Amino acid sequence: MAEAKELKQLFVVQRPPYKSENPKLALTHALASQTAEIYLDDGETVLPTIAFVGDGVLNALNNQKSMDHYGISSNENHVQMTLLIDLRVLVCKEDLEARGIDAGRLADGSALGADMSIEVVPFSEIQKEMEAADQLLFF
Amino acid sequence: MAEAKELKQLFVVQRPPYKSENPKLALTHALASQTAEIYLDDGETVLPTIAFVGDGVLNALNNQKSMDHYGISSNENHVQMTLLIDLRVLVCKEDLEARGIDAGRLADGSALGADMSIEVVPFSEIQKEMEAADQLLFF
Amino acid sequence: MKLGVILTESKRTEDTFERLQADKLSVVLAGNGIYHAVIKENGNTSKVLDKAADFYVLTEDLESRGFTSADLVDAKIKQVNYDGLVDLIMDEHDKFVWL
Amino acid sequence: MKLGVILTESKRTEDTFERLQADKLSVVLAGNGIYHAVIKENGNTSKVLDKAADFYVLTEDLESRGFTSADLVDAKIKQVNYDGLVDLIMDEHDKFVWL
Amino acid sequence: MATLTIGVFSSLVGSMSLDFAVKLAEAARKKGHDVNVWVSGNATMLSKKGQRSFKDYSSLNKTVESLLAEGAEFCACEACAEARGYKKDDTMENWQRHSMDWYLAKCAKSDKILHIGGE
Amino acid sequence: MATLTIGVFSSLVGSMSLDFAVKLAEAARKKGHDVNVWVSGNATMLSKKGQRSFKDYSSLNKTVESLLAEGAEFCACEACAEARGYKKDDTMENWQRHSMDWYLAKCAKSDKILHIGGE
Repeated sequence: MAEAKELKQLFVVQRPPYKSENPKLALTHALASQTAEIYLDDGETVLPTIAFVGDGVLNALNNQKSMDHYGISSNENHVQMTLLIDLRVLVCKEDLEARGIDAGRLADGSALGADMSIEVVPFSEIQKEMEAADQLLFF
Repeated sequence: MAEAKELKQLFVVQRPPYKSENPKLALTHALASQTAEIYLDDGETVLPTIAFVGDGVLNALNNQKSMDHYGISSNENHVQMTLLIDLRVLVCKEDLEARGIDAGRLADGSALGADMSIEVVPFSEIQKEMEAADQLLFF
Repeated sequence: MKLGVILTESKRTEDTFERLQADKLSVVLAGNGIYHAVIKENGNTSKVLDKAADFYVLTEDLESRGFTSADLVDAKIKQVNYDGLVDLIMDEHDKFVWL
Repeated sequence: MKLGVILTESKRTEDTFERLQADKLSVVLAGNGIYHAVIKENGNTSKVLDKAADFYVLTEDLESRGFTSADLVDAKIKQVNYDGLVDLIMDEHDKFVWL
Repeated sequence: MATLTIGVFSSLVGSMSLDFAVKLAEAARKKGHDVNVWVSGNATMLSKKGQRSFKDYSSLNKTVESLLAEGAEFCACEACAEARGYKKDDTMENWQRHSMDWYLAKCAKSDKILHIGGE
Repeated sequence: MATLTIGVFSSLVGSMSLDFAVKLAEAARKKGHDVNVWVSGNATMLSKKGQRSFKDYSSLNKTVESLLAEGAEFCACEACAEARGYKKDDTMENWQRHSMDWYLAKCAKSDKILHIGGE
């Protein structure tokens, strides 16, 4: 029996949505963790957590109408799907506040049936996650 | 006999070299003005002028070793070729000074046999060129 | 000259914009430029809005990013869609640049 | 943690870098990040260099942009090439990030 | 009605500069203007044949095809395309491929231009 | 010796992120490390077959080919490739094409990773 081994990855998203594809790729790559096992040994898993910092917090807003205007799924929708598969999504509290954005404006996972919600946390918490993570990916 | 008509285009380059291809494309497009006549009527010509402002002035430095390290022709070389075909190349004086760059560090067209040299001019001069140009392209 | 400027970055990385002069100047906030129209950083409106100019925000990009007209930080910012932008470019200005 | 950071922008557009903490922190200035190592804007060295960290500049990128070791604004900045960068990543730090 | 030439240099799938250019071209065409679009640098990607539609990506082919059918001209920078491995066969139907002089000349022939640089 | 996995997401011909990734992979390989390279987003462009060399552009194919010959693994994001119109036939020889889970798993199996995001 192989040893159970969970590898923790922290995806730090620091750029605003849509200009570059990067923030969305962070979310689609996180979603792909569901099927990574086919390339891993028995008992091995990867567990990504998403942290939005700086202008990256703008990806987590609700009410994004990119599908209506451009025919592109919104980053809001991808945040909801990430919550739906029970991955943690952190949003930096200071960066939200600096931009005058109320936490009530954030994407709501429960609309898709997710049990998880976005966690608004101070940067110090995200720093701790960076230290705890086995691997660190800045998008 | 068609009326001689010269269209003035000002290419304003405001970004540093290499990160994006844009500054080099400004120079290659300027060089292409030499052959634009095949698409124009008799007597019509396009005359681009290049102006480097902001971080764009960094494109005009000499001694760029991108060919040695990456096998890519340097933007310095393209500036020299632009001078060689007698196009004006302006560099913003204030932006050079703000970065502590001496005008002696700029690309030297005469090394390729160009009669023209880079003109270091105040921003007000570039503003005038923007007004005088028929068309304005920011790279 | 009558100049139109399209700003698409949330943080400008150069100061060309501040120095630009025109007899008539219009600024269209599009792409991530729309954040200048809706976000106050630490309570301050964006310096972009200090420029003496007519300000527009592209509706499609405003709404794609989760904002509406109710979020505009200054009443002087007018909404424009692609249709209106065509008229701004074709009829109302001599030159239009994408900064 | 022992953290290495690669900075490739001449103007940072976010403040993650300033807040990052690590027991050992190394900063590699590559791409247009090399300008932090050679340009004083209005006589001031880049704030990036204020960070308590070991600083490196990637030789290939320094020279591609027309600068040499003679231009470095601070003696604490060490030159490193791709060969040396591999050792920084593989042997000397736990994690390495591209900001 | 007048002629608008749009040049797009930056980006591609995933960024929105190409979306912007195509939507602006469409809006201009609807108002009866003539439209030319030049793609250079990374934007050359717009000319690639066979792009598959995904909900996660902007999919501009259909709009480009109807603009072409209505007489809009789309042209890709030939050197930029070749450098990216896009041969003539890789190019969408009815697109042109020329050197950069085509763009300068189209600008010269147009009432208004919008050059989209950026990153 | 250890394993390094590099993920490249940004840019392509003309920007230097891909050059950086390929040169770093080459340097790591010379030191005896195993190397995996994942390209996603716009960097998928690196996998396109038939890129022509111009002095004005970085030309990375030859280096990638010798790295592949030495056992380095290169893999392109399948959805990203299809969205850009790169079919299987468009892909350079010896490249892999997989979904994003490949990258996460390769990271998990590696001693060190470098994820190159940026714009």
